[in-house]
Amino acid sequence: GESQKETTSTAENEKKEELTSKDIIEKAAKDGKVGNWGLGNEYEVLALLAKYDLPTDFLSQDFTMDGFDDDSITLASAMTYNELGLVKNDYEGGYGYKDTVEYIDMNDEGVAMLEDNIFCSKDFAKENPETVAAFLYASFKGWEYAVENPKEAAQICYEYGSSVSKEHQEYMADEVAKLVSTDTKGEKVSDIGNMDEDAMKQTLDIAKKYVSLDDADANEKFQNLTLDDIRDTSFYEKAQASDGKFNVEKKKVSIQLKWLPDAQFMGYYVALDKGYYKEVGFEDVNIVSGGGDIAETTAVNNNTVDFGVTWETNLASADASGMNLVEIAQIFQRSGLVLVYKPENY
Amino acid sequence: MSEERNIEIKTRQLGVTFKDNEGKDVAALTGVNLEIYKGEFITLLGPSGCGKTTLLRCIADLQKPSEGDVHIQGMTPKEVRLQKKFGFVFQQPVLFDWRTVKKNVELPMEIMGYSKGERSDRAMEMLEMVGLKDFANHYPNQLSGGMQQRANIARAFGLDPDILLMDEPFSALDEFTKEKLHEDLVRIWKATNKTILFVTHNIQEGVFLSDRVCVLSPHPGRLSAIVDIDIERPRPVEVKESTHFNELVTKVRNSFEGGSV
Amino acid sequence: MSEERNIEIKTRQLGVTFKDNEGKDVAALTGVNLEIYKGEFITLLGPSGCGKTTLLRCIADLQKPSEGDVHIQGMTPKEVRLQKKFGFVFQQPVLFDWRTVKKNVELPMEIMGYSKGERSDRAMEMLEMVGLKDFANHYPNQLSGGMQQRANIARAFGLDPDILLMDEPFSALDEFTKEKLHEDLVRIWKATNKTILFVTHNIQEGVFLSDRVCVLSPHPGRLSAIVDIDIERPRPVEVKESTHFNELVTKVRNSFEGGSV
Amino acid sequence: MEDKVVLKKMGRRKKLRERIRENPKWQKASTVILPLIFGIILVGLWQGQVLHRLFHTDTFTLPLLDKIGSIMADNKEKLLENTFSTLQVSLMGLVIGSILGYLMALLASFFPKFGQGGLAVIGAFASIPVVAMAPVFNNWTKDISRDASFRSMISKTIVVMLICAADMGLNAYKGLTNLKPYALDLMAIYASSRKKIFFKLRLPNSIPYVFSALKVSVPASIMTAIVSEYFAEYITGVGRQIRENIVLAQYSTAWAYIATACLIGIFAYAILMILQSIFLKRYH
Amino acid sequence: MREKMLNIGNKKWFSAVFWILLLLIIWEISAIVVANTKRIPENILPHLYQIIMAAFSGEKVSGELSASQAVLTSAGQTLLRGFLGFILGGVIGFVFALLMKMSNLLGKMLFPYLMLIQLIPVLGLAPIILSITGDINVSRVVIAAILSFYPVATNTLYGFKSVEKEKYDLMYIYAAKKHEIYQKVLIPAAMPYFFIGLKIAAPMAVTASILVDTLQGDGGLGCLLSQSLKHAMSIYTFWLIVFFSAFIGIIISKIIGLIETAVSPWKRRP
Ligand SMILES: Nc1ncnc2c1ncn2[C@@H]1O[C@H](COP(=O)(O)OP(=O)(O)OP(=O)(O)O)[C@@H](O)[C@H]1O
Ligand SMILES: Nc1ncnc2c1ncn2[C@@H]1O[C@H](COP(=O)(O)OP(=O)(O)OP(=O)(O)O)[C@@H](O)[C@H]1O
Ligand SMILES: [Mg+2]
Ligand SMILES: [Mg+2]
Repeated sequence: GESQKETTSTAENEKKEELTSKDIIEKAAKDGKVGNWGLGNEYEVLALLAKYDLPTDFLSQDFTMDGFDDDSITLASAMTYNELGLVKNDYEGGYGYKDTVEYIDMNDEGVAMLEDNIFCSKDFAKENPETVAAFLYASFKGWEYAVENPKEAAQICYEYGSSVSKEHQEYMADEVAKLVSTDTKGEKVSDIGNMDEDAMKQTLDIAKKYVSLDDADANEKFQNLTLDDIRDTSFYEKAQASDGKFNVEKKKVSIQLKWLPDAQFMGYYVALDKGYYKEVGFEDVNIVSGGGDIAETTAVNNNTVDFGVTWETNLASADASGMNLVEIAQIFQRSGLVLVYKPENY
Repeated sequence: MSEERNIEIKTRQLGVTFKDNEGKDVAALTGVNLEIYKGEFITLLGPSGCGKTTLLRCIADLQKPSEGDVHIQGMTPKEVRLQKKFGFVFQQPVLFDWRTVKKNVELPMEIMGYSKGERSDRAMEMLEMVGLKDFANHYPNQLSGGMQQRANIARAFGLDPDILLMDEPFSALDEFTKEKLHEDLVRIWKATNKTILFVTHNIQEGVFLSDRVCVLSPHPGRLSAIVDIDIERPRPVEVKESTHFNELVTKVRNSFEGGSV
Repeated sequence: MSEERNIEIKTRQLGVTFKDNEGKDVAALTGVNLEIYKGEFITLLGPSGCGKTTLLRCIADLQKPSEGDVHIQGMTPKEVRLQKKFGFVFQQPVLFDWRTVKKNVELPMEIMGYSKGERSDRAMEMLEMVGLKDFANHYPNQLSGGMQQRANIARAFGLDPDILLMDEPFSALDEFTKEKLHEDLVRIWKATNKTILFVTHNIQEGVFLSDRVCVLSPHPGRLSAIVDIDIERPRPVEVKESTHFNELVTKVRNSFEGGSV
Repeated sequence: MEDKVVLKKMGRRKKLRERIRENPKWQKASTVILPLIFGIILVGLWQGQVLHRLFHTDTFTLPLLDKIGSIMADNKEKLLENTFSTLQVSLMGLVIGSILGYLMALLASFFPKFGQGGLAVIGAFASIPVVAMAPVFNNWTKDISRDASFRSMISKTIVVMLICAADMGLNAYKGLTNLKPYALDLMAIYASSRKKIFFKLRLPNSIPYVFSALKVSVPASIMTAIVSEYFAEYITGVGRQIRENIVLAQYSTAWAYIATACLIGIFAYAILMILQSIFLKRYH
Repeated sequence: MREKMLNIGNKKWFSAVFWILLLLIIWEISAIVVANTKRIPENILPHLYQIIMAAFSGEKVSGELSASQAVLTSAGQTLLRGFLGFILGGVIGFVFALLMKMSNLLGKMLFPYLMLIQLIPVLGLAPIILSITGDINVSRVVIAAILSFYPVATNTLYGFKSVEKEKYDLMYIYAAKKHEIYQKVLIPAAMPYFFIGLKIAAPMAVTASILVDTLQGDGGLGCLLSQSLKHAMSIYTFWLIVFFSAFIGIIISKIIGLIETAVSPWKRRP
């Protein structure tokens, strides 16, 4: 089959240039070979399929990119800072496709949704305003440093019990830095953590369209959510305006990540490593790794941890079902999701 | 034997009915009226399946009578059982696989709260009596059929119950062992003034050992005759060749009605 | 009996050694040389634990001898077993709980491939013989001890094996049933010219039934005497009261060496 | 005097109680009634939020029953669809796995030491965590079919199968070999073939053990099906729904699916119990 | 000839060697097939020597650890939790069986629910357990225990129920107290069944402890497993974990077998 594939791909080589993302998506959808992990990651893909009037079905990708590798999925979801790297690079664990693969970027397609943020419970924010602001201040500082020195940040993550190989860590750090410092339109942003009105609105709108909750009450509440229900910009502003002096109410705090420890969360590790948290008055900041069955929203809601990293959609649906959580900063300014494909398949 | 002796066990119109597979009632025992004196050695004889085991089980509170009742020392079987006054030798040896022969014999003594040393001494004594001293540390599945039954007997003798119920204890044993155990049994019985209810198929054995022989008949199981055995004690083995002994044996045999079930 | 009769079973220096818990050897049987003629009724007598069951098991290929060997019709026990020539009545009734009495009796016939009708007829016939006709549809745990043993006997009789090995089949039975089954056994034996090896503790029984009585002695188990029973057949029950019968019984008894194990 | 009357009364009352207790009809009915009573108490404690106080939890993580019920009622079709897919996987895995385990046990009973090795191998497979097996089988079954839903089902079934095989293997082996003393001797005397020994002795002897194995495998098969759904290629099944909803913090909906899983379990268990009462009628 | 085969078949060493060889052969044949048809065979089925090489390679895959080191370090955490959970589950299972045996009423009431607890997925259970215990590691042990107690409970209960009537009769005659009946008859009689339960529960406990690693992502085989599956490190780490956990399962069941023969001398037939 290998050689046959090659001949077709060379024959269609010239035609390939003219292929638009619409063609690719249409073909993949028709073959039933669009992949995503589901579990709250799928809305951008659904929005994209809907944008081209295609049926919103997709295959479930497992942890690996094996499905993409063996062509059981021809248009596969990938995070720029993770799976895309694995597909392209040939270090340990990578598939080594280099630049022979191409991808469709959600930001370009106008269906981007915002990912990693920082949130806490409304009660916690109300009772510990200084703590929240101080935490943001130090975390932003950490992120700032990480964005400027991704290599060093990767090294720091690697040392903090990361289970990701060094090369991949470095790749991740580079890509994450881009997400933190570029917005959905590809423009540089200067303020880390900024909660951009438009981008957040777009995220919520897409979510409302594609998230369908089985719980009728929750669903209704979800549809009626406004941005102001799920975010509070005051702490961000306070942190931005601060001189770095805080009077923290709680000296020991913890933050639960959305996934296992790696450069996706380098800002916090850098802040911890460089002592930024200590500088603002914390005795101890515990970074709890996530990626587990206890979702970060649950952990924050039942007070096991103080802060959490999650995505806007998750936060909104959690609030809709009765949790009282609030976003206090938006770290990733653009969507990290792309749909990767091998051009020879089209 | 004086008539003023205390009645130890008394059954009144005792009846037991089982259900068979189709749910029909099968009478295993009906209308049994039996008075057993304190210190008496009494034998139950009867064809296979006539209800001997069932009668023993009723007395020992292992089986609830369907009709009538049992009184023992003026108490119910249950009360007597709870006072640990029964000893029982089952028809089939019930030995625990995971205990050695000696440990099996010690079991009831453990429950009665004998001290460790006493237990061990007594168990060895009993095993010596039944000729199993050398097999004390074997497990039951390493014994022959007769040896298992002897271990079973040793266990019952290890205790000193008021009432000893023995269900065909010696039928798997050879003549010599049997004769020796007859002697031991009678000796122990005399020394401790136990009341003994003994089941056997062997008329000679029953006559030789007992004060009275009760004959049960089948269809349904009931008490059909009681024969007094008026042979003086102590009874040497030679008594078995006496005319009176043989007359009694014949008398018992004749009181059987029909064959087996 | 004529000396030219064929030898059916022959053991040569047969010995069996078991290991006890401490791994020491225990000789259950040593140097047994025995010749059994075709069509003979032979009884094994001996104190409990002397190796009777073990000897039967060696002949039936259920136990590998540690020494010596067994020849049957010029074949090994295994070959004979595979030709389905054995019948065996075990000392303990081995009945399958999940089968009714009748189904238990039918089991070997099922294995031998009898037709359904034949199986059922024969099973009922055998159950009638042992007096269990009314209990055909009961399950084993609904039977008394003696009734279980009778079911066990019925099962062995249901087949028609060349060699019938019976390990204390009648010890749990009452006199009447026993006498009836003695009669049946002898009748069947005569009619079919089986070779029968019969284990019992009852000297009278052994003498009454057999052509020869083999006495085993313990420590270690060995053949200590063989007594020819030269009583004419057919033997009516009254023969038990004859002087010659009693002489033979005494002769056998005297050939015992010492008591039980 | 009065004491005696009281005693008599007590005696009678006790007799009545005992009579009820010994009544076979009550014996049968009680196996249904008693759990039901417990269930009603549980429902009361749950709905009355006593459980929540006991477990220091809130109605958010452990939603109230009426809420769960109303979600189930609202999503009947979706629920049924997912239930069917989970049931299919667990049932197929259970049946194939149990047969496989039984055959393995059979082999082990024929060649004891030899076959026990085989049992150990199956046991080893069962010790590989479902989380690890699921993706591997996903990969292995990729070539089976072009239809993702089909191959995904196969791979889930294989996982369930292995788990059930181990359980059945161990129990059945015990049932096939734990025979009455002399039972094998009896069969040897009749020179019965291995086949006959199996059908007449070992098989009937093993039936109670088979049921004791099933009592473990039935819930295990459902649980395994649910876990393997987390990793499956094709998104369907109760387990997958639970996970999706937990991620979205929709605990009420997740519990609706958990309740469904429990209902499947109860249903399967009830069937098992009925089968058991039919098959074990003869075993006293 | 057949006789001989049977004899060889019953030799202990042969059985072990046979099965191991058979597995190896099947594995290698499949590995060759995979190697010739797939682009990245190690994701599907690597050669055994590759896995062995990965086990001994010193190359750092995670932090400062080589693959084997990473597996062993994580395994330490996981197995400790698994072990605690297993012990806890075994004890709870045994106690439940005992309770259900002691009280018929309780037994009938509870038994169906014990099975139901098994069915509540960890996902639903975890947050509740966490809110009860307040500590993620304690929760992990508790959940591992919950997932492994049921086989022990059912099998032990079955063992209690398998005690023959005659044995009860005997104890009844001695008017043995309830605790004596349990101590001297029921518990020893149920031991073989208890051990079956343990043997079935052991792999479940391993599985469960790996599963509960992922409640939160701080270390343990489960986390390493999902990381290596995600190709965040050498895929051989994944294969090492698969082999390691199977190995642990076998070892545990062997150990349980040894304990069983040690505590039941009457079964040791020469
Ligand atoms: N499996 C075994 N392990 C160890 N020793 C055994 C085993 N089976 C039998 N023996 C020993 O072998 C000897 C003979 O046993 P066997 O069963 O042949 O006696 P028997 O003559 O049939 O006795 P009985 O009349 O009591 O049935 C006994 O001492 C017994 O302890
Ligand atoms: N559990 C039971 N279910 C039904 N019938 C039973 C049960 N137990 C005993 N029987 C019946 O009760 C009758 C008497 O049995 P029992 O055991 O008392 O006889 P036995 O006199 O001891 O006989 P044996 O001398 O053979 O031991 C028998 O007919 C038997 O079938
Ligand atoms: Mg009886
Ligand atoms: Mg014997």
